[in-house]
Amino acid sequence: MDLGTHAGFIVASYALCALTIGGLIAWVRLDKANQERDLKELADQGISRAASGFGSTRKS
Amino acid sequence: MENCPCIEAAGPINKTSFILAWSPVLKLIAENLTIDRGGRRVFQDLSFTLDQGTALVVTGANGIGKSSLLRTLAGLVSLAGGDIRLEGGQADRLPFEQTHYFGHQDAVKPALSVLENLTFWRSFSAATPADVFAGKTVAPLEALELLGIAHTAHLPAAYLSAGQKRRLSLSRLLVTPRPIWLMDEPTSALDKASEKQLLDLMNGHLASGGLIVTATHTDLALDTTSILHMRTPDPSEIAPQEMLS
Amino acid sequence: MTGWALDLFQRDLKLSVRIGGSALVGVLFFLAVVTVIPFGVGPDLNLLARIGPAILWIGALLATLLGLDRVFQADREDGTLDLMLMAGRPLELVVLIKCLAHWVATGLPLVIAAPLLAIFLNLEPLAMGAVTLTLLAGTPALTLIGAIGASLTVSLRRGGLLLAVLVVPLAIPVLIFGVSAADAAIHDPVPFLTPFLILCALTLIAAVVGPVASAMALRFSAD
Amino acid sequence: MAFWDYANPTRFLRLVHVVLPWLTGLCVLAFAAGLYMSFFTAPEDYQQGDTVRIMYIHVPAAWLCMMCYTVMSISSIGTLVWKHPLADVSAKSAAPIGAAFTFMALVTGSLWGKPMWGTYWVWDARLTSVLVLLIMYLGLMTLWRTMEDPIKAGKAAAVLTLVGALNLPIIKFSVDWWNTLHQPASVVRMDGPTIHPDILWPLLVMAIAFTLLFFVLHLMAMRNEILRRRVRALRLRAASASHPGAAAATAQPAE
Repeated sequence: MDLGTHAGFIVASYALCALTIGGLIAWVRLDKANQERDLKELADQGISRAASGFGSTRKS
Repeated sequence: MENCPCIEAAGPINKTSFILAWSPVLKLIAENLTIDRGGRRVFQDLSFTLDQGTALVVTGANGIGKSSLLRTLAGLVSLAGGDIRLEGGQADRLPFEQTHYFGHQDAVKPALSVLENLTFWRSFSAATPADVFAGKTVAPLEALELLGIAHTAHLPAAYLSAGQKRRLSLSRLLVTPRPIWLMDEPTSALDKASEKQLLDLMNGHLASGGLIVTATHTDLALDTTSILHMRTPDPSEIAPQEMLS
Repeated sequence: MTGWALDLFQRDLKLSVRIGGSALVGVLFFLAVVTVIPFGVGPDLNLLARIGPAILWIGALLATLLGLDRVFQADREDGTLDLMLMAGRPLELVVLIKCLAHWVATGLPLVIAAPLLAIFLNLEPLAMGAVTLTLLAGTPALTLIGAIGASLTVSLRRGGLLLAVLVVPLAIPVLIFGVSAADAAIHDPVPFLTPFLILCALTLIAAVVGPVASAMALRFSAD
Repeated sequence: MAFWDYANPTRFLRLVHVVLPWLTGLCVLAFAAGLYMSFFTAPEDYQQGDTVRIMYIHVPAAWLCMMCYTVMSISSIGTLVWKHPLADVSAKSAAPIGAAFTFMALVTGSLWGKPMWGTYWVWDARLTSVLVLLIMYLGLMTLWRTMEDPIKAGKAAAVLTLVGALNLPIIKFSVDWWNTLHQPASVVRMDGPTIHPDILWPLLVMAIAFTLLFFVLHLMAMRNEILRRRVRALRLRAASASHPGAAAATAQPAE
């Protein structure tokens, strides 16, 4: 697989794309961890979702 | 004619008997204060002295200038005439730098957490040294606990109710020792139970040798109070040169 | 002494970064201004390269000024400003620290974004470096001078635009020496250092005049 | 789409939990196939040589920013017209992903342009419109960040998104016109070679891979947004709930 004279640009653009997608994935996973930690912290303080009105139905 | 109430200093109502051994006697002296706001003479030649451990209750009709008097004592309004002195206070500090102002606005930043708000004010407001005023100081968390909002310590202040914001603002007075407390309608947005708490704190401050100047309509059961009633003077009392301005 | 100064700095920084804060809005405004100009001027790269430094500087000036009206007004609205006047701390120092926090939150991102935007204006690396350096030295002056306008208009409801109008004349020297320093690096009719050092001097002067004037204006605005 | 019937967040989260692993698997497969094809089977371009391979990520990324904005526009209609509770969650979580894809399209476009035109940035009609789109995405994300209450922010962002959607064709047209007005025709057309099947296939596979990636990220971001709203709701309740352990000295705050 020879990338020809402008190989640098091809590699650069794929690398930057990989970086951006990697950044997106990291952001999503990090955000999920943060929210779950906050939820656990709230649960520890005894504030559970039992009576929360946010669209949750009784049986869920 | 603009109203410019002068004062009638009625004697202290209920002087408690016990005398505490306080550090050098603190005395807040105001001599013929004169304030103009927006070209209007708010009040003129208003004088009073306030001894340590007593509370000055400022009464009078709405708009008579009670809040202006408190803001003047807080150094927020420039004096047209007269002088404010704190005898026995810190020599290199102005009187209002040894004063807490508990006004209508709570100075609470919604984006910061409750604890962050409080710890900022503890380190930002310069405390009065112990030799001048031996007021007890409380750690931030303890102050929040005292006022029943400790459970919101790590929540953003935006989530607090009006009453809770008032109590956060009140806790600011507990974390930095300053002899003078200026309290403008302190009981507004507070329920009966919190009002009781407020009285305990104010009496505690008086007991430890503090001074309080409060403008209020509800009669507060403070230990030692003197009354400053502000009323509009009848025209005869106005000095002649007043007519020209 | 530095305990309270550091806390004030951290508080202001936190406020501008969190929800409702104005940290990144300045950079976005900067990007918008720099992008819009070629639509007016046309996509001719040589022309853009010639006026590139001027576009970046004017964009930075506008972004700084329009972000400044909240520096004191936010505190005045909830009563914090009153308490700061009573806190017994030197007001000039308080203003300087608030300007520093505002500069780090909005000014510094502009300097960091400048090279990126210079690509849109087809600047060569040398010109890019020069503009970024001049912006680094000049944007603090813009913030400090703008603080004077902010403190003057703190009690007005819609002070933002008036602030810009009041302060633009004061900021013209900074703009002139900023752009000429950047241009000097490219066409060097005059050595780069001369206008650049004057620019640094202007910033130092602003660091003194700004806080003193703002503190005075804030005291008058209190009642 | 059946997808929107899951109005109830809890059921939606359960759906995400079920669908996500499959989507991720498919996405990884598609990327593997796409990358292999674009590097090995696709021929070089007679004029541009190998730099044409950048097209295999540039064009899908450009398609994706348009598709993402479309998803946000539909969500905005969902917020304003159908009052769908999850619509603003979808719009808010799609914005950063859209911005990232737009950034990718810009970067790859610029890197592709360097060997051809000698400079990183040319005010070419398509690149410029994508740049304007990036500013709109960043503006939307800033609007989301400045409003505290998510419901109010949702409505405001929905209005801005729809207004933006209406303006996109106008912007596209005016930029093209502005471009032809100033630009001598010397610029090599951006869309590259005529689409030869060997080149078309990798492009399609990569487009599918990018679309799958978008849906994976979008679902995960929506899940995070739902969790964030639950945290906020619980914290509001925590603040107002009278804390049983209040200090003995103070009376029970009857808030």
